[in-house]
Amino acid sequence: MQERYELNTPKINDDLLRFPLHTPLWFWLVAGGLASVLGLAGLTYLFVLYFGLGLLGYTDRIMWGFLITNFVFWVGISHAGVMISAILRLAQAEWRRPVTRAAEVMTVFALATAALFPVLHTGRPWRTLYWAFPYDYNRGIWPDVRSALIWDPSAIFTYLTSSTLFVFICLIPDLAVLRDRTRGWQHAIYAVLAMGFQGTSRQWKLQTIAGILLSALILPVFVSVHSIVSWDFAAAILPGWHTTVFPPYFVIGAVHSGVSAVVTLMFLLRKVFKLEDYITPDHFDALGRLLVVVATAWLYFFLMDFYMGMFGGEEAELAVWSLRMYYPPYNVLFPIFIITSYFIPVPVWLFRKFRRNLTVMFWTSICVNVGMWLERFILIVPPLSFKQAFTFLWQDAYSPRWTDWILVIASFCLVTLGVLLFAKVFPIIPLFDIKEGQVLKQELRIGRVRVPAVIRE
Amino acid sequence: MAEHHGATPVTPEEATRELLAKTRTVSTLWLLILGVLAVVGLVALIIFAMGHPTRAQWGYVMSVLAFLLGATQAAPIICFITRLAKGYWSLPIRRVAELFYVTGLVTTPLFLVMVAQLPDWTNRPTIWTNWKGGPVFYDSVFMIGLALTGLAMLYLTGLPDYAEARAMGDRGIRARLARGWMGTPRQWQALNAVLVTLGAFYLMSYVYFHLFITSDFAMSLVPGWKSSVFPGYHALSGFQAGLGLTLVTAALIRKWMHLERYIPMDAFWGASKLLLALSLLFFYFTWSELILPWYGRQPNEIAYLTLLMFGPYKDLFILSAALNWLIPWWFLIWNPIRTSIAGPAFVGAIIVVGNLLDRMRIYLASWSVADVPVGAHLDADHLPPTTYPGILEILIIIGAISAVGFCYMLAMKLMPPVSIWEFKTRLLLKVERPFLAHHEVAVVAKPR
Amino acid sequence: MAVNVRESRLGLFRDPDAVVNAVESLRKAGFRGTDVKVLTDTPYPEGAFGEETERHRLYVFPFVGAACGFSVGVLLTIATQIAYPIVTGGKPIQSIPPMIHVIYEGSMLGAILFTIMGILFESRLPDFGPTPYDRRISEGYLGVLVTKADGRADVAIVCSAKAGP
Amino acid sequence: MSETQQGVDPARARQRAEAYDWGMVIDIDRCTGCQACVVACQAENNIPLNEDLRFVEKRAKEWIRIERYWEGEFPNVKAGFLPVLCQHCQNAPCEPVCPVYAIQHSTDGLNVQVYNRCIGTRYCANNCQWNVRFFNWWNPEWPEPLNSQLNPDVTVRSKGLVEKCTFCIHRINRAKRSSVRDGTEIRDGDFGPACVQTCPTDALVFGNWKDPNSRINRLKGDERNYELLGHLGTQPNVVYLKRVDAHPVSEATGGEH
Repeated sequence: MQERYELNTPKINDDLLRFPLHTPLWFWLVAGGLASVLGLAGLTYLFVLYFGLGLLGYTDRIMWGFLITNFVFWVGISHAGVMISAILRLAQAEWRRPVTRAAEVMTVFALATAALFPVLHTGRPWRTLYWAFPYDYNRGIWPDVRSALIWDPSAIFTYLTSSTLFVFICLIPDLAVLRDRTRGWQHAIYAVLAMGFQGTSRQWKLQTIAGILLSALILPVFVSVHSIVSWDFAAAILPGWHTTVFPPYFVIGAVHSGVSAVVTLMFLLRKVFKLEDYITPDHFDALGRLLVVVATAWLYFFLMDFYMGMFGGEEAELAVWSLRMYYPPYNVLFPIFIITSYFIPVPVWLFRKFRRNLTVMFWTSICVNVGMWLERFILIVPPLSFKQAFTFLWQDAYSPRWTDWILVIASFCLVTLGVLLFAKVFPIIPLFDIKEGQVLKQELRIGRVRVPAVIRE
Repeated sequence: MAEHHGATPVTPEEATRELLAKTRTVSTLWLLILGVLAVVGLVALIIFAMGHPTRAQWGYVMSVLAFLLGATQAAPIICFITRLAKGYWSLPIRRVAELFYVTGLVTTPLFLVMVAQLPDWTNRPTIWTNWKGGPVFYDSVFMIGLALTGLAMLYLTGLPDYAEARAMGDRGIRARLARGWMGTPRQWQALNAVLVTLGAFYLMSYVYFHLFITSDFAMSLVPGWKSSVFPGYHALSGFQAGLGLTLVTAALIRKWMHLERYIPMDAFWGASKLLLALSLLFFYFTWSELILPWYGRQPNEIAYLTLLMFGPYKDLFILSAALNWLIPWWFLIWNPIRTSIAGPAFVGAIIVVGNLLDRMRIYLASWSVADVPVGAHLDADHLPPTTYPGILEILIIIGAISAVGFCYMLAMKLMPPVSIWEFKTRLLLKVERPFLAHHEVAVVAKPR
Repeated sequence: MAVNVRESRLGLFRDPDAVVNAVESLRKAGFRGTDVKVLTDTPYPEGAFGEETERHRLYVFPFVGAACGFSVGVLLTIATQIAYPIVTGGKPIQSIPPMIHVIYEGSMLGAILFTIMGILFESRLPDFGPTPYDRRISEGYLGVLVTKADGRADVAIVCSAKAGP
Repeated sequence: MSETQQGVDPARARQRAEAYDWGMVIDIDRCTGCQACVVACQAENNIPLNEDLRFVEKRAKEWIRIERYWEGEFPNVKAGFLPVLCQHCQNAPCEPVCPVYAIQHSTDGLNVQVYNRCIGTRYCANNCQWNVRFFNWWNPEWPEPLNSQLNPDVTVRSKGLVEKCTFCIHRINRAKRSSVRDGTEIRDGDFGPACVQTCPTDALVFGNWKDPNSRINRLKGDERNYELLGHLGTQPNVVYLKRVDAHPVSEATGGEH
């Protein structure tokens, strides 16, 4: 299944270390551009901090809006890293090799951006930072463990530390290669980071075990983080939110939008760093097949939420669903969301020809993520503007202001900048994984056909 | 760690001859016992029905039907999943799982009996319209469709094996069933395509059928119960029990029919990882179903939570949670247990029993309040007492399960316990090859 | 455990079969299995070069870590609720389900942190001393390192040389 | 709440603290929708001015608001008024969701909002089905003459935190302190929140549920009583009395009998 080129070690080292060791001109332009957008966003946020949250688009009923949608979106994207690397490492799938580190790095930066947003959207963020964590011993004021908003920081803190350390542990062998290839101050830094990694067979055995054991440990954490994010909404007794399907629905939605983000990331990596030998159409083919299964599972859980909304027959639930489907502006956003997240990409992914065509995969993955961003918005905001029987008028829809848009766009720039800087300092594709692929590559001759095989002791 | 223990590798011809011979060694004694038990169960059902039992007592028949719809209908699905994901470890136990497609023959009649027992449907919360025939018509059509797809899949997977039997000179029913299968590459490609698409259809119709069962036979009966994760939970615990059932049957067949050389330990090792994942998912779904009503504290939520979990069926809930999650999780995380045959099989048996108890908890609770008038609210303090089984109910449960066993044994008389054509693909794909002078390494091919 | 560079000998080879012969001849020359190490730039199938690696006890770390994390989680949740007995929403002061979430996160954090410490400890990583290493190993060469070469240093060099560049 | 110099006997203090369970009865039949209670509440509790921009932005802060609804078709239409304020529920959905213990249920039955603990996540406001919790989007400021006549007993809330009707807790505490200082018992109806005090038609009645012969307990006996959104099971402390329709709209239009 794997198109096997003849790659020998020096060629692998040269190709994958080209970007960390020599900085092309465009790097400075792109990094500068992204940094300036982030500076603008920082300025906007200081503006909001000084004058008050009134500058954002919130009203008295719709107290959560764009920033929380963005938080759930980025936590969703961050889950793809663990989903791809952990499950594929456990299943020993051959096509995981160039994909794992890029996905895990996206996990770390997407999660860091996501963790920023609940702090940005609270009224007094300087207090949120230290009151959410249990450290206030002298005044004896502790966080209330019964609240879903305390499960959130504990889950995201666990997930952030464990995925960052996971990336570092798998990075050590490549740091050793970098240490051997650099001189002067770069050599000193890499030598310290590589901690004297020699490459004895014992260290390699522990590296492989570490990959599998940490994936097995991080997988439950990944499921629990997004379930707790979904309990932020499901714990409230609002008619559209209080459904028990939210945890699996959010986790599958996270995997769906996350894996599409990995497809986008891999396309960009291949295009920008010219890694044609390493990220081959095979990887997009396998990711496309995985996405078909994940998207269908996501549709199942969405329909569960939809059926059970109609099931009870309570006028509150029916009102929220009719608001989502028939009233402006949701009656325009709802069909766009359904079509872009399922009914455009999945039929396209069914055909091998499209799965192996990179531009088709790139645009369908962008389309999925647009749909999934809208899905979170349609999930979160309409139940807030629900009209009780005794109130007179409906809350009209949430109207985001320019401050909302800037903060949302800045989050995309922050993640791209993070991944770019990481790729500048460390190799984005694990060298030893690709080399191991070459070592284990075998050929089986069945009749006249040469079937690619792999050593599986 | 593949098994190299001395067993001389089986040559394809020898495998064909031996596996076909196995179909004649199906012990008629066991066939007789299961047949008698099935008939006793049927008679008990007729006596039970004529005794005009209360709806609460019908809960036992419904729970054994839900168990069969869950475990035995889901067992063949692992073949489709591993075929889609090119899971190499499952090749030996695919036939053992596929033989469970015969459950359609038992569950369809039992289902038609139960559909008739539903209370009246006027303005009851349901996913169908207000029409009393709603659940009766749609569910029965779906049930029959599911059973027919299952039987079609059973016939298709056995097709190459019938051709082998015809080639070995068998003139009986199997020759007629082979119907012109020559094994040309075009036929193989068509077979694979059909198996994947029909398997996908079977999987999806199985999952959505569980939505209909749970909403018609459980959630619509309990006033105020609206848990949207429940259909997913019902389908998933069905998968888990299906995989457990496959492992138990594979271990038994391996021992009784001496198939040590055909079903290696790899199959159990691969399946145990999947079983561990499914057990953790079982806990995850149960937890998401428990935390929300507990946190919401609305009157109807507290009522159905006490009815289902902490009220009259509290001990059933604790027992089924322990059997379905705690024991499998605690057993399957240890490597030595996973890399053995007895370990996963034992855990599979525990999960199957746990699943039956879980279905009893759900359907006894929901059928015991089925007669509450539609508009009334369930009150958490005075819930109906636990209904204990009588002799008839126990006989019906044993009868239904042994009826499925009877059909399974019949199917085994027709088809070899390990599918010949998949065993040969396994021989083709896996080869021992020296690596670096004196190190034996198993090389596994990954066809595109 | 910094290996004293003076004592050890490092031979570099290009193809794996030469390494297998070298290790075999070194073992025949009487060096213990654990003294001979093979330095590679990518993980080869276990025991491919005939050297054997000692048992590692990495599987103990996650359980110890999970236990510590669990106890910290339990202490944190129960102590905070007792220290601040505020009635909220008619829920009991020690409400079990929410505590289970925080305790679960704590134990998973403990398990992962201890596993990472275990990996670093088991592979003896943070040793910044002078280790016998050659830059070309990361370029694809395979190194055969004999740690306790002591008096028989010459034998070690001969074996590695005989096995070819 | 401490006694005079010789210090308080803890058992007596707890017994006194649990003697009260403040609640309110709102008689819809009496309410004319004059909004006097709304103005009194905003004057008493230093609520920033709700200019028209706040209403356009849908960010007007009204701790008690009059919800108006219409009955009947256009020629024969009758307006109905429903004062809605914090119901101080016993099993309040807003309390367990606050991450920093900013909302608690006090021993005397009040849903207490601690301003300096609140960090403004606004989860409680989302979870309240009556939408009676409001968030300070802007820093409160008053034009020149008004900023000198704020109520000293009530803190002025800064931007970034949630606030709601507190049954004028400063009046409750003053009544308790004076009853302790003078050794007298609080009699029913000798004090009440600002809205109860200014209601011209006595539609709002404040009292102590634990006092059996208090006026609100008598009014609760009236068969017209119901709880707003009672089906949510949050046991609110505020009870409403239905409107008595001497001339039901359908009859006025000569509809069929």
